Amino acid sequence: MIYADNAATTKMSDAAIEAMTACMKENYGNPSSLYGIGQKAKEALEGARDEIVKAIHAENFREIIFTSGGSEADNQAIRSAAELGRTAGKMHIVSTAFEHHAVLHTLKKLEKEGFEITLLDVHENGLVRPEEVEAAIREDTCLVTIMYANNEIGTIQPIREIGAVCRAKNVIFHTDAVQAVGHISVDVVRDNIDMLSASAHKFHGPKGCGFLYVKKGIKISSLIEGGAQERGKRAGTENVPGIVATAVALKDAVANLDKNAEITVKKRDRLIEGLKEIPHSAINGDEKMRLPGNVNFCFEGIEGESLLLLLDDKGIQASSGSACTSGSLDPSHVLLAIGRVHDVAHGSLRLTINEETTDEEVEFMIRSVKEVVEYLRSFSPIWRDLTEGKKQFIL
Amino acid sequence: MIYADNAATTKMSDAAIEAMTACMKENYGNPSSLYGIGQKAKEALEGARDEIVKAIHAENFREIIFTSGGSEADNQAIRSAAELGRTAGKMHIVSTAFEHHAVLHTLKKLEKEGFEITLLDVHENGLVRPEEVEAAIREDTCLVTIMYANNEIGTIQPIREIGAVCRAKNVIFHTDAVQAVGHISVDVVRDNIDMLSASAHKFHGPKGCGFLYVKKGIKISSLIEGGAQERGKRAGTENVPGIVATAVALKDAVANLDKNAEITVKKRDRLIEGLKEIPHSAINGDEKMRLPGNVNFCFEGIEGESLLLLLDDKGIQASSGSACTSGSLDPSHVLLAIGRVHDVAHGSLRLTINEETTDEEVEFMIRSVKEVVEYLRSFSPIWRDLTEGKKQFIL
Amino acid sequence: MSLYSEKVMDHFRNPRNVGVIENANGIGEVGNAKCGDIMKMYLLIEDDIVKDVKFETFGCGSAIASSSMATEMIKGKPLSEVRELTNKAVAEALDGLPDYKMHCSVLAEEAIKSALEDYEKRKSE
Amino acid sequence: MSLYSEKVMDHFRNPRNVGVIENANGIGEVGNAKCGDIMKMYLLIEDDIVKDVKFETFGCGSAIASSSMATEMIKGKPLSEVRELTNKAVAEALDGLPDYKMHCSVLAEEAIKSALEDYEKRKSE
Ligand SMILES: Cc1ncc(COP(=O)(O)O)c(C=O)c1O
Ligand SMILES: Cc1ncc(COP(=O)(O)O)c(C=O)c1O
Repeated sequence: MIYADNAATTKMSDAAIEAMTACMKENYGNPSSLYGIGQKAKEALEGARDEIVKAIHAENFREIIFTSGGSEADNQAIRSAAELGRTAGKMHIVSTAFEHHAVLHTLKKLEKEGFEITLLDVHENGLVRPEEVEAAIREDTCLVTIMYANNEIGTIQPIREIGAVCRAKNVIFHTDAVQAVGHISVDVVRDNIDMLSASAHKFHGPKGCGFLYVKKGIKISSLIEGGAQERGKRAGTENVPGIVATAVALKDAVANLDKNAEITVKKRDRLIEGLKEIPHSAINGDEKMRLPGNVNFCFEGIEGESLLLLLDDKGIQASSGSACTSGSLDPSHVLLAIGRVHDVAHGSLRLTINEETTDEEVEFMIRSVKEVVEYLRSFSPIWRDLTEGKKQFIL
Repeated sequence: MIYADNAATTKMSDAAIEAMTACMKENYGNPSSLYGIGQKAKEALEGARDEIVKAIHAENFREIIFTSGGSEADNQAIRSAAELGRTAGKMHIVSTAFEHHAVLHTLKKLEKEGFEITLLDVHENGLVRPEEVEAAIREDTCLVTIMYANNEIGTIQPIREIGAVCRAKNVIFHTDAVQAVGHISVDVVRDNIDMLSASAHKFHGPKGCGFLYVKKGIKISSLIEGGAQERGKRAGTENVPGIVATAVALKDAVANLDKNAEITVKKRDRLIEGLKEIPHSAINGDEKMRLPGNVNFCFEGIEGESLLLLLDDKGIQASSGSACTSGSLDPSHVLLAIGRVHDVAHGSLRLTINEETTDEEVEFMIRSVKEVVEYLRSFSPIWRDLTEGKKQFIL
Repeated sequence: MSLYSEKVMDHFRNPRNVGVIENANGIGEVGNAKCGDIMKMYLLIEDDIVKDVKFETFGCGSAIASSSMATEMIKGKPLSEVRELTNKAVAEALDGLPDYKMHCSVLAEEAIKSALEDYEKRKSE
Repeated sequence: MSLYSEKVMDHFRNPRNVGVIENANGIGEVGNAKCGDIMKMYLLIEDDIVKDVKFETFGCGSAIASSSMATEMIKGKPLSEVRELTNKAVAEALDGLPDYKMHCSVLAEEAIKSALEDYEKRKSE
């Protein structure tokens, strides 16, 4: 099997599984229990927190709140900033059209509560422009939330510059870095980030674990009320084994980041080169400013789900922005945001590889996608119309 | 080591650890990925859901929402009912004074948002009276939330009768069953429950996993917005390994429930008998209507934290409602709720055992507690005043 | 668990009657690319019997399988029977479709109806 | 990780100067049971020197350890030095206390001050 869906989730590293299992077996205490085994669990918890601090170059362990994943972190960050905004009479938020639903749906809810949301254009290349962020910030803007890297098309945003703009304007800047952390260099100080969300299962850590970075001085409100865990900012008995495994996975990912990125980028570029040979296809998102492992194409005249099914038959696990793969009527909002029209967006394919993907696998994927696209086009009424000149090619 | 803090958290069962590890290693797909490994993960997820349905006698798999634990489930249940109440102009909620903070703090927040909260008396025996629930329900009551069993004093509430009262009055009934599920018989239909919260680490499952039962027909709103997981009611990539382990642990717990309860109750009763021999002590909560493994005492003239520390030195892990163990100024709100005055409440001890606790351990605990209490009293100025008649004994 | 039944996967992997009939006397096309599904049916009708049928489909797995199954169900059948074909029958013949994919079977029914209409129209001209 | 330093645990497990001085000439009691901490200090002062000191404490580990350490720090010392004893010095001598436990060292300081006052009062009577 060729697993090329690492943006959806990753396989846990052996080290992370081992750390988690050991903790479940031997260190099962409740960190809130003040004595004996509870204190041992607390030690593991705080040790893990220190690793996270180092990994993202935070300044203080108090800046990390462990959550149940990226979605929760996004929700909490945005809701907290909105809370502060409401109190200060600032009810405007700047974001982009291609954020993850954890961000977009939270913003939608806030809109119903009276907030005004500006969604910035991400242009054809899938890149937000810092000067447009600057222009969008108003007197009453309480938050700018822009993802570090897009989960579908992999484009890496100019976060540092966006952060600088927000600092200059004195507006809280949150970034959904779920796809970035552990894959590309993230430094909350260098990047001028006030709040950052991450999710462990995207960097070979466990599912159901994530964290929120909150720069010292920013008041965070809790999404889940209850016990005094996480300094009162996130109630619920801490998932110590999961947190420990998260730290192990992130430490490894960061230690090997440059090496892995270099390897992965080479394979990614070969994959892109190969798929470009398919006529009437186009890469989605900027070709260079993208995550090391992300390849995303549209192929005219075919539909993504049937493409995925046939690739699955060949042992290739991928994903698509087609409406049919999500059960909704519309194709991916990300592809629409970069200007792909509906019919083309339905014919998209995302392959997200990593450093372990072999060259043979890359070549096999290129061959397979070529074959399958050609086959599906052979009985596509749209393709017929395009080739017979009854319709104009878009790509 | 004698682990007698099972109400705080439990050791994961070997079966649950194994199921979790196997899933992390082999079934790491994202259930939202429509093909191949994603569908295998989805299968595991839905299989686990079916087990939960059976375990609590729900009627339909759609009634179960997986969450990150008991606190999240409590928050979501209460917020959802409040949402419905707000829409219907019903802004009154009935609860009790000794709920878990996940409930109480959520209610406090709702109070600030304009809701009116009635906290029922739990009386000296720690039992809510159904007729008082009935009397408290008003025209504008949108929710009754009462815990199935208390986490500190272990008292089991007349949930079935309370549920019947709520049904008759047509008010949504939520129960925080975190301490009950897997320990005593819970049947959402028999017990007339509309919503129920549970947490896996309380029944030898993993930390960071729980679920919310919501009876068909009740509209639940999401606490965490984002992807369409859990039928759109709880966003975030599903923690499949954790969920699978939760199901394994719960299935085992329910299968052995009667047997384990019988064994545990015997040991519990012996422990109670032994500790009663300590002069000027008192059991907290009804002696019979309590969880199989729960023992909770107050000892006059001593403070709980020092008691815990010395028991820890003897290898006994326990907990206390003393203020000193929580970092707050007040002792446990639960003990205050059953009428214990501050000084006595500070001298409390909770031992929560299970079927694996041996008779020798029980006897050792009795001996140890006796010794330590006697020792601490030997230089307690309060104890001196009490014995010299300068102060009246309370217990 | 698989999203689709074995039957659906079989018809998706080995679709029957794929292609074009050059001398078709009834052609129907339904759906649109915007929604992600287009089906085109070619019928060759002789003596009120479907002598031959072929299809072209742009769409997901269940759209392709529904087209394939529908063509099988009408091939060689008298028009009276063909007119009775329902989307439910197509879905059932495929051992069921996921709820949100039922519209694919609807498309198959509509594509055939549309081709039949085209045939009637040509005849009456 | 342990909540308390080794020093705290040592003084908690083996408290020095526990008990009562029957012929004490300075007794102080501070704190209250409601908050969970009561400390009682017994001083025997001769020639402006703390000849003997004992304590009784109802309270948590750090309260007991703070009492014990404080008694050690004043035993045999001239009153001029005893009056200078601060809660910080007690906490430092214990290799620190958790933030939310600092009040225990405050109690120890106050208990000694209160016993000293009692001594002064008796003397002036
Ligand atoms: C009665 C009760 N409710 C809720 C909770 C919260 O559960 P969790 O810590 O898993 O969020 C607990 C345990 O901590 C509990 O005992
Ligand atoms: C960019 C982005 N944000 C947020 C999330 C949500 O993370 P999780 O599923 O761990 O809650 C994801 C992944 O699903 C993501 O790719």
